[in-house]
Amino acid sequence: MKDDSRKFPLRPELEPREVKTPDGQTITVDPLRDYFCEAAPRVHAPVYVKIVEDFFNWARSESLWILGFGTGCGAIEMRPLMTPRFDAYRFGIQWRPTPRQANLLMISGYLSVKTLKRAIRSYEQMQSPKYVVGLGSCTINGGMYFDSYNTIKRLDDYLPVDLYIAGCMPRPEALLKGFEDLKKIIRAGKAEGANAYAENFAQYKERQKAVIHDWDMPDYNW
Amino acid sequence: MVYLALATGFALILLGLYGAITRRNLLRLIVGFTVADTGTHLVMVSVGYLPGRTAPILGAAVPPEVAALRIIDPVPQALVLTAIVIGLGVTALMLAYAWRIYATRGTLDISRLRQLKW
Amino acid sequence: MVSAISIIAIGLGAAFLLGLMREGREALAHALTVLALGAMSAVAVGWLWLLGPGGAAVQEITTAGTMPPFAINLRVGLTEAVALVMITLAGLASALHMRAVLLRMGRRAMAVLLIAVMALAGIVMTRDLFNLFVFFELAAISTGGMVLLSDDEDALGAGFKYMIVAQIVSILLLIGIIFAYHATGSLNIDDMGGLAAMGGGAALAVFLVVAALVLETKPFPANGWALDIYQAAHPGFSAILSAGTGTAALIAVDKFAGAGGAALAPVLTGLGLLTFVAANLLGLAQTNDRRLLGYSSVAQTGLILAVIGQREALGESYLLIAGGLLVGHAIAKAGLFWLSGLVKGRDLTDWATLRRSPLLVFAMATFLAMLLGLPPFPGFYAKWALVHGLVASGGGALVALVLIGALIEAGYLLRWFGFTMKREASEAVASTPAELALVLAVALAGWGAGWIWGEVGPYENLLRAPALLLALAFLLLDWLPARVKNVAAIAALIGGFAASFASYDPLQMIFAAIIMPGGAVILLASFYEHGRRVGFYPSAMLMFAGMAMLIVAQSSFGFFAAWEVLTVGSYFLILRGKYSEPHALSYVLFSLGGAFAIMAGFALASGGMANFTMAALAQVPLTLAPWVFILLALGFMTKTAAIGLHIWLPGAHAEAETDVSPMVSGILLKAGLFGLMVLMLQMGSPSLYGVKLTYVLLWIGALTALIGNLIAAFQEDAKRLLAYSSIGQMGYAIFGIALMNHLGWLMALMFVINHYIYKSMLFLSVGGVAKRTGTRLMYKMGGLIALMPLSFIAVLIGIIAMSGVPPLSGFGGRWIFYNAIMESDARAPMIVIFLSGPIAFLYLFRLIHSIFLGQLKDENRRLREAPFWIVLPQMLYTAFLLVFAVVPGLALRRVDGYLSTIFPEHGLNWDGLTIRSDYGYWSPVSVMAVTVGIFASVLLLLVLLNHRAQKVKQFNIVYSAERPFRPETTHFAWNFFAPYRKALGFLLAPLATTFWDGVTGSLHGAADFLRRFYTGDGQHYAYHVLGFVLVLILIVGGGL
Amino acid sequence: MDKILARLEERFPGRATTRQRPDLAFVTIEAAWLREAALHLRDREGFTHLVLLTAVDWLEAGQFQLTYLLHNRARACDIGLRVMLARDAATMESIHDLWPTGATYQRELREMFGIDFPGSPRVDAEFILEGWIGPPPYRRDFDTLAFAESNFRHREGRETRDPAAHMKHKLYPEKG
Amino acid sequence: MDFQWIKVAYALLTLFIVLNYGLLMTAVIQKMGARAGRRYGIRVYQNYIDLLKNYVLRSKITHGYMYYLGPVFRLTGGIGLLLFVPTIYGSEMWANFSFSGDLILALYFVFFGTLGMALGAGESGHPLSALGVSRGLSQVTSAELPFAIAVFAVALQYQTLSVTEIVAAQQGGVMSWTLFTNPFAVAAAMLGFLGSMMRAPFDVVLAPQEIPIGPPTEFHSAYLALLQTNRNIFPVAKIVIYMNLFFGGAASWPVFGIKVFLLYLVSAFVGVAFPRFRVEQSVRFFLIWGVPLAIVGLYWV
Repeated sequence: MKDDSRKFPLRPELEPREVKTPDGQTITVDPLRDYFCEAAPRVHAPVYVKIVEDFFNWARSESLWILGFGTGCGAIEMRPLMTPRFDAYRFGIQWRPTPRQANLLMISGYLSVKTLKRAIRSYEQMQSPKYVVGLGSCTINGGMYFDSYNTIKRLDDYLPVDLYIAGCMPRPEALLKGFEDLKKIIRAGKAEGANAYAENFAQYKERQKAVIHDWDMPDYNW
Repeated sequence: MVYLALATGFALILLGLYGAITRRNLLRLIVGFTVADTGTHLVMVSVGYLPGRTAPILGAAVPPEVAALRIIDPVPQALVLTAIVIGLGVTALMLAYAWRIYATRGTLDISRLRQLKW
Repeated sequence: MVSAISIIAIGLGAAFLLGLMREGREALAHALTVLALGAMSAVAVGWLWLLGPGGAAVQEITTAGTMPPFAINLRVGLTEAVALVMITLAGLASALHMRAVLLRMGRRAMAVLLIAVMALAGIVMTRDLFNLFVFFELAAISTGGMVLLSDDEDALGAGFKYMIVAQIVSILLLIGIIFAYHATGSLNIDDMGGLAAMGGGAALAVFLVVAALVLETKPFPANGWALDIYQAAHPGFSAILSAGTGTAALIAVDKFAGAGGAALAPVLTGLGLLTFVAANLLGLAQTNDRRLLGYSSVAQTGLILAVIGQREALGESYLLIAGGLLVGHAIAKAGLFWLSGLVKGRDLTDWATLRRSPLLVFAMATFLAMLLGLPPFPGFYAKWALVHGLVASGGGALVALVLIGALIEAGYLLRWFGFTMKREASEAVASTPAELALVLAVALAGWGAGWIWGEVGPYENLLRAPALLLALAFLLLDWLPARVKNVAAIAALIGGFAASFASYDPLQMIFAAIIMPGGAVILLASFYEHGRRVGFYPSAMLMFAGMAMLIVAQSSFGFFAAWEVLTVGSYFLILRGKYSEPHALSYVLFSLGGAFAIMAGFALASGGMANFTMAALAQVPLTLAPWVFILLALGFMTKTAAIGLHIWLPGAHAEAETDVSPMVSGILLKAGLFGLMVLMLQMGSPSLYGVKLTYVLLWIGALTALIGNLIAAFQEDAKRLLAYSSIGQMGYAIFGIALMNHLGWLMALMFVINHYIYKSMLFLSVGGVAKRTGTRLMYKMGGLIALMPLSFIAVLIGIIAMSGVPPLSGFGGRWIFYNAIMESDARAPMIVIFLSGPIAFLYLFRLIHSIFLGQLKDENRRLREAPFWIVLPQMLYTAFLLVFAVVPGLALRRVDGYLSTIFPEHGLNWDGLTIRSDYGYWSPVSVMAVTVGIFASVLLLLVLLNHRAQKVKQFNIVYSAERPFRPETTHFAWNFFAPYRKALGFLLAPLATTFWDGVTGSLHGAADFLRRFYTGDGQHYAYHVLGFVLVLILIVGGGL
Repeated sequence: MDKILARLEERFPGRATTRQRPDLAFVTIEAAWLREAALHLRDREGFTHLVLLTAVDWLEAGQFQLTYLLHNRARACDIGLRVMLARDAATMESIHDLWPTGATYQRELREMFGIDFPGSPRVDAEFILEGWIGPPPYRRDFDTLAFAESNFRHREGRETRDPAAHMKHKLYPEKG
Repeated sequence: MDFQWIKVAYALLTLFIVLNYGLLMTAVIQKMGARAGRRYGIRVYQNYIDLLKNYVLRSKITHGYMYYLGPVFRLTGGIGLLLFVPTIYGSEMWANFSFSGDLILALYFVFFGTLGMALGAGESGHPLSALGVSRGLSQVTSAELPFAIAVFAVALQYQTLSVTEIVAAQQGGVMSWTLFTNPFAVAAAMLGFLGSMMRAPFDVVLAPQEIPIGPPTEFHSAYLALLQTNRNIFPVAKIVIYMNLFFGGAASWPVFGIKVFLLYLVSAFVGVAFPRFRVEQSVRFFLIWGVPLAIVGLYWV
């Protein structure tokens, strides 16, 4: 059925190219090496003093900044959280438009392979400590898309998920409960997904590349 | 008499100039100028002419002592002589031009010599 | 000394001898010709020597053993001797120049040449009217003959047209002569004084003779024939025609002018000026070099004719003026015609072949400068004296015409020079050493003439000015390698400063400091250039010399001469840029226009006095003062590129070479500022119709600042951006001095220093970057911060200083500025200047962002830091800015003290570390300390927290979960301030450009339309001549 | 509408016509005539808008059915032109020059059904799928479940319930 | 004036007070905005948590030196502005470092942070950062204009550039505030104030919807924390200037607290009530409304 022999050439803009410099020399530019940082992610140990780390974790848990990235139908379900009815802001939750400033990635529903690529990139561009919450059964086991040729079946293969919120889709109340649980996990110091990702980097990459056949970015998107 | 000559001279000049500026043919043009030259000479002579006097040739008929009263002024006549000579030179040169122009261009029409303009 | 008549005798004799020679001995014949002409020249030079330095009396030569009027007599005075020298030398040089042609054409041609020279000499010397006619006819015949002997087919037509006109002229002359004789009974010109008043035929006689003589000077519009001759004849002969025939005809008119009486003067003046302006206008449309020279000759002759007309008004300077113009014109025109003989093509752009030979370029530049009356040539003194003389006699309108005509002439001549320097050159010009030597000798003769006029005239001899000589010395050094010359130039600047250091007052000191040591710092960057850099150092040093002379000039003449010198030097300097041809032209035209305004202003102020000190500007009568002020301010503001007069600046500064841009921007612009300061220092603020002129200047300054800054914000080209920024900055400076109070001037003076520093620095950095990246378009750069950190630091410091952000020195300027406007009650222009302030921030940020920040491009990945020698001055400036930021008192305090002598009130108080004004206070040291303290603490905090930050590369940015495609599409730089353009773009309508384009366009259109008048038909030319005479009759009919 | 259809019939006779609604009809024509028919409708009848171009896989008949749905703005009516293609030689003439949007539809059909449109711009470039390694996924003979199982790792223990049976069991457990 | 080291302590104390005040005040104002939308709103101490979290983020990246220094410039600009202006009128100690310079220094020091921030954002290489800077500079330069003219009007009115003296001239009752002595200048300046507060209708620079938050797009962790710190100091510092120039200054900390709060509230009120301007619209707005008002104010003097 699937044709594993099919290889995807590097996208043209990523292929090494010969360029003429202003002074007439010809140099080779390899975009993947010249334009992207190649370093691997690091494991960041918690602060040595536990009470300090607990304090920091408390602060982190009370300041969850969600990356505004909606993948599936859950993107719609999350909007009510901002409304007066649910008002997630009062829990220290807010949405940030840039992954650099967010520390919580909500995978809100089914994730196609194509979107997975973007989700991985966004996740990697967030700064640790960072958390992933899978929303809905699709992220857990594919849900109703179990037989879809183009949606991933379990999110934790690809990203270190801290918490799943089951449902199809979970209602905002469930989300709020999920946040409370996440906070507990964080406060307990168990939400070390970023470190897990760095530790098992090779394994994650292998699984990611197993479904993303045209890998067209550096291994780690800083 | 003097005025007649003067008038004739001016008439000749005008006639010559008229010819020179209306004819297209180089030769006619040169003739026009020759006529005008002649007119000029006539004017010069008639300006210098004093009625009742004799030609400015000193000798027995006109002794030098009284020459100043008896002869007409010789200077204009000398001038005319010179002018005629020069006019001849100029005419010759113009003719030479006409010949060269005809030799190189094959035309004597002055309106065809407009290569240089503006 | 042999009698001057031997000139004629030798000419005639040699011509006869040539006629007797056998065919086939052309070389011998040529030798004889040269010998004869040499002998004639020797006699002429001998007489000049006797009459000039020797102080001999005017020689009267009588013939036929009788006294005039019964025999022909000739006269050699100083005027005649000069003319004779020019004619005979022109003949000699042409004979040498045309050697090959003459050998081919044979001895007849040589004989004709000799006759021509002889006849011209005769015209000059003779005092007998009929003899004059004879010589004229001889000249005409020989001219016709020479043309006839030419190979050019077109020349035949031209020659015939010439003959037609010659015929008409001879008829007029003859009739005139005979009536003159009839009226006076004499043919001697000396007997004909006041002839016009005798009535009867006398009036007709005078009229006809004058008409004929004037026709010989080729007045507009009866001069189509002459142009054809100039165009068609061999250039060697055209040289004689221009230098010799024109001179002779003018001398003839001059001789007979006395006969015409006072009524003739206005006619001659009018005709002359009409010819001058019209011929120059028509010259604009020419593309054929010789025809262009023809138009120029006609124009110059017209100008001299006008001078002859103004003889009475000009008084004793008449000879200086007419002679200066005549000699300058003759030398230059002859030289140019000979040069044109070396150039193969006839289009003006074909002259680019000259460029391969620096000596020829030098010669051409010399000739053009002589024609244009630039210092130190005779024409310069003549033009100065002429304008002053005319103003003294109340001929203001004439001055305007003369200056307009001269400006147009400068337009086409310098455009031509631009072609020569910048257009495609096919191959080097093929010249024999003899031809080269000839042209050079003529050029040197021009310099010699300049020396003589400097010595003879009532003004300072510019060729004695040490600064100018020093600059000219670099002409001689031009064969050295550039680096050696650079050392010499720096030494000269530093040495010059050290030598005159003590004599400056603080105002001069500031300018001197940026001119000489400042120039030396910029010159450090020139070490980067390899090779010989022919022409760079003479031009640069000329500019510096002009500046140095300007600031110490005591008299109006010295000031103006320095102004012209620096204009010329900077023009050559700007012209060196690769694509700067049109911009250099517009620069020099605006500058010359401004210079003419200055000249007129000085003339008006001095009332025509020759030695007018600058300090005397203060004594200009109240009725004149505003006009003087306007003219001078206008002139100075062309240099500072005030709004409306600014359109030359962006191109000129942007296209100039890397080390030239800072010179012309950082230093040259200050000349205008200096002028304005001196002007206001002396004249204060005159009022016109109740409006204070400084108030108008305030508006001009404010609008200039606004528009300059605004346009700068929308530039894509880094150097153009800086150039527009200079316009804006100069607007600020003008605003400052126009405030006319202590702090305003202090600001302007600080500005002089600051603008020099940061603009030089920025131009150098941007130039260095442009050198490396090969482009000046900012959006093609980007991300260079890591590759060129030093340049980045320079730009960073530069823009912080320039935008006035504390703690750097620019803030001092702003602070003083606010304090200064507190005192002023002119509120409306202040609003405009407020508007322009923040806009500076826009373009500065754009500059640094687009070049150094953002995305690095593929092709720029391996760039190196800008060359050491370009970076070095930047680092010096950076260090200086930092020092100046902490202790601005270094310079400020002295200036403040000096300004207290001019504006005693509202100065600054120096209270320990704090500077106090009447309104506020400022403590640079504490500002710096507090800022640095806070900055260091915050930085420490950040380093503590983020010291382990991972360094990432340029595409590691969040990109809406995508990744950037290419750096080109990721660098946000093009049209950076698009919304601003949307909101305020209407202010950018290029009104000034449209206006000046309209002016030049309509001039060109008029020229192109008018020249169709010269149809090329000989008979039409005959109509023109007759029509000219008729119109003259109608005009004079009223007068006589 | 009738007149339009009649004229169409007249020019391209003998094909089946379905009147879906008063303002919507489908006309099946030969593949070779499609271009002319489309041009006729576009230029003569005012069907200027290509609403969609889509395909149906008639696996059993061994045919693809292409539908070019055209819309007439002035009359507010639509005509669908249907073309039947053999599944094993699924190539069709490109209409990107008639409607530029056609190129996008054709890219989609190329990717999803494997129908080729020679000459259509970027028709072979990937459209929705990135790095697709299977057969065209919309073909009915493509087994999406098998593909998903071979391509993705599944979570153990997933149960699938038939909703009807599940609800019946839940609500009426007694019925068994 | 001799420098006393105790001033440093006072400066730090001022900084501390203002920082805390700013953190709480912005939270309260945000809460008020939330209440206007019938929401509960953030917790009053939420700003502290966010700030702390950002300061202690574990991983961070840098795009280069200028990127690194950008937030430092920014915060230095904010703190410097605060300390160069006398905070409390009549107190030598709370005047902090205002002996360094007068009003003009404060006006120009505003640009210090702006410039540094723009440079830092520029070096991140993000096109949207540059876009945000472009919008920000365009808008700020025109917003500054009415303010600058108004300031000049005030300076002319009191014939001094010293902030302390300007405040001194406004003592003696509410009616001697510039607000009442020169209402036009104050109105113009308040328009400029709105323009520089980065709130609707002039918040297109940050434009959370179209361009992910403009210049600070790439900033995170301690960089962002520094910027946040500045967000809480800088507006207060700016309001202090306004307060001193137009609203009689503050003679004590409580008065300071109230006045600053009320002024801040103005921008918040306008912000919740108006939709956003595009850049060219706001540029025109300031030129059409702000500048004429300011000119009237200038001639009013």
